[in-house]
Amino acid sequence: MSAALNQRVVELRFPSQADRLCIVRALVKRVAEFVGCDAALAEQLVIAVNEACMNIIQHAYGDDSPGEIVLEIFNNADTIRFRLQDFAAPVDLNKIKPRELGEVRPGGLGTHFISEIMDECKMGHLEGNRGNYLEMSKRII
Amino acid sequence: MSAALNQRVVELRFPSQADRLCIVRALVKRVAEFVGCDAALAEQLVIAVNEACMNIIQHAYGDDSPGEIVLEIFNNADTIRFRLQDFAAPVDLNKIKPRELGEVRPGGLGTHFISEIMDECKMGHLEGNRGNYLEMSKRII
Amino acid sequence: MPYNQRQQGDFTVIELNGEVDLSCSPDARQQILGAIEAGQNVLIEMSGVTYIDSSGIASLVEGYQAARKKTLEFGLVAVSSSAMSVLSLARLDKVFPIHESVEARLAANE
Amino acid sequence: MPYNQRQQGDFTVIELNGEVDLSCSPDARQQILGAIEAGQNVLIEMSGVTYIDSSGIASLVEGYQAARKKTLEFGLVAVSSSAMSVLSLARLDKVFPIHESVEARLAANE
Ligand SMILES: Nc1ncnc2c1ncn2[C@@H]1O[C@H](COP(=O)(O)OP(=O)(O)O)[C@@H](O)[C@H]1O
Ligand SMILES: Nc1ncnc2c1ncn2[C@@H]1O[C@H](COP(=O)(O)OP(=O)(O)O)[C@@H](O)[C@H]1O
Repeated sequence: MSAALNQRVVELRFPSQADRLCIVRALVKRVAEFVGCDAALAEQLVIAVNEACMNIIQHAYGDDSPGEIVLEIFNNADTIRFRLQDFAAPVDLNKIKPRELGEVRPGGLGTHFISEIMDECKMGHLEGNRGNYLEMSKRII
Repeated sequence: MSAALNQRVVELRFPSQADRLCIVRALVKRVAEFVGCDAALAEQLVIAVNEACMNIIQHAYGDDSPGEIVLEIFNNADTIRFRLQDFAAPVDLNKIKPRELGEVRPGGLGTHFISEIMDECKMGHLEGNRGNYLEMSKRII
Repeated sequence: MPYNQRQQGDFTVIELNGEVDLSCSPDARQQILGAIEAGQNVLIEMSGVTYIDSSGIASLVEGYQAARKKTLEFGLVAVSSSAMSVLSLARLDKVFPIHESVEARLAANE
Repeated sequence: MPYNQRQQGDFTVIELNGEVDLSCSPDARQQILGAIEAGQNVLIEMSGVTYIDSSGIASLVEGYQAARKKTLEFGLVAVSSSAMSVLSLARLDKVFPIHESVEARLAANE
């Protein structure tokens, strides 16, 4: 394994459609194993990336204005990093918060899963308001 | 499954490095299943795409001038189609031929595998000599 | 109906399976709520669930809440390890009644 | 050595396994040619090969040819079904001596 600083392992592009999520999960699992994650960590990373993609599909694009999603996966010696991009209208970053876990209600779990699993998350708007990005990283050792 | 004419299922981008081939294979297998191929056909498609990527890594780029490879996968009701692009120097299309299978020698198998497995193959130069493409398609029903 | 469903004792058993994600959780939701709407006690058999995302979990929460309103029973049985790890992440492993098997739940009545 | 290697009867048995592709076939090639260079009859155990590409097949062809030159024996044993389908595609399933197991090959000498 190369210990190069922040090499990009692969990039996947797919439309904001729920049926593609199974493909995204298979890719994330394989890449996680490739960079040295054990099976349990790979499973967690699959969950976090899947939820982040769901949020882009459901909230950033919505049903009415589908678009493309770009997933880049990077690694260095001790960290795996995911960068998601969408080209939807810039989202209100203050609206993105998990529900109170005390409450038992159907929604609001995705962002909780992501922050529970990942070490770092950063979200923002692409330059020129072309869309949004989400970066998530996790130590693998 | 959508029967849309020639929808693009996903696009993968990766560097021309042999270590990425395992990720490409996992993706192709999952996408082949996704579009409705049975396990045996998925295995064949994995072989063909893997060999085509190997050829780009070894022959189009070579060890001295690595670069990016783009794999797009399309499908319609009855066909799966793969489009590979590289950004290497335009290759001499006449040089691309399988060995005589009568001969037992180590090389020259990749192009044979590809033409054996696929229904159609088309290779050419990208516009402006920016690189090369290979399109391969296979009926899935 | 997208998922196998059978009557066993006093329960309607719905067998979720495979990857229960955003592409099929609306179907799961509808089938679960349909059974509760029909006045059934419901057990969700989950041994064949290889993956479940937050939308699948949300369908279970909706089923749980709808059953409560009608004082019907709603429980999960034979939860696969990958589904269980998502339930734990959601802190719902202590909220849902979870049984080892349909038989184990039925035996508890005797 | 990247792959397990053992002596069994008159043979050096090399156990290829996993995905034998361009990223590791140079290692397989070197190990195979090394054993032949050392004057060994070689059997390649392939039950654990989940994938083999044309570069992996090429390493086998090289081993076969090198062994012939030295009138050594070179064969494949316990070929997994995915490796076998690649050998057939290459029309090499009738070229290589293929045995069910190392034991089967050894028994043939008795
Ligand atoms: N990528 C996104 N784009 C826009 N809004 C988002 C995005 N991700 C999350 N949100 C907002 O944050 C809220 C909480 O998200 P989440 O915890 O995943 O639960 P849910 O998707 O079930 O509502 C969402 O309801 C939405 O308003
Ligand atoms: N993508 C490519 N770019 C340049 N040359 C290629 C490409 N694919 C195949 N070739 C040429 O065709 C020949 C036959 O290819 P192949 O049958 O795959 O066998 P091998 O790669 O083992 O030589 C190669 O040796 C090479 O000269």
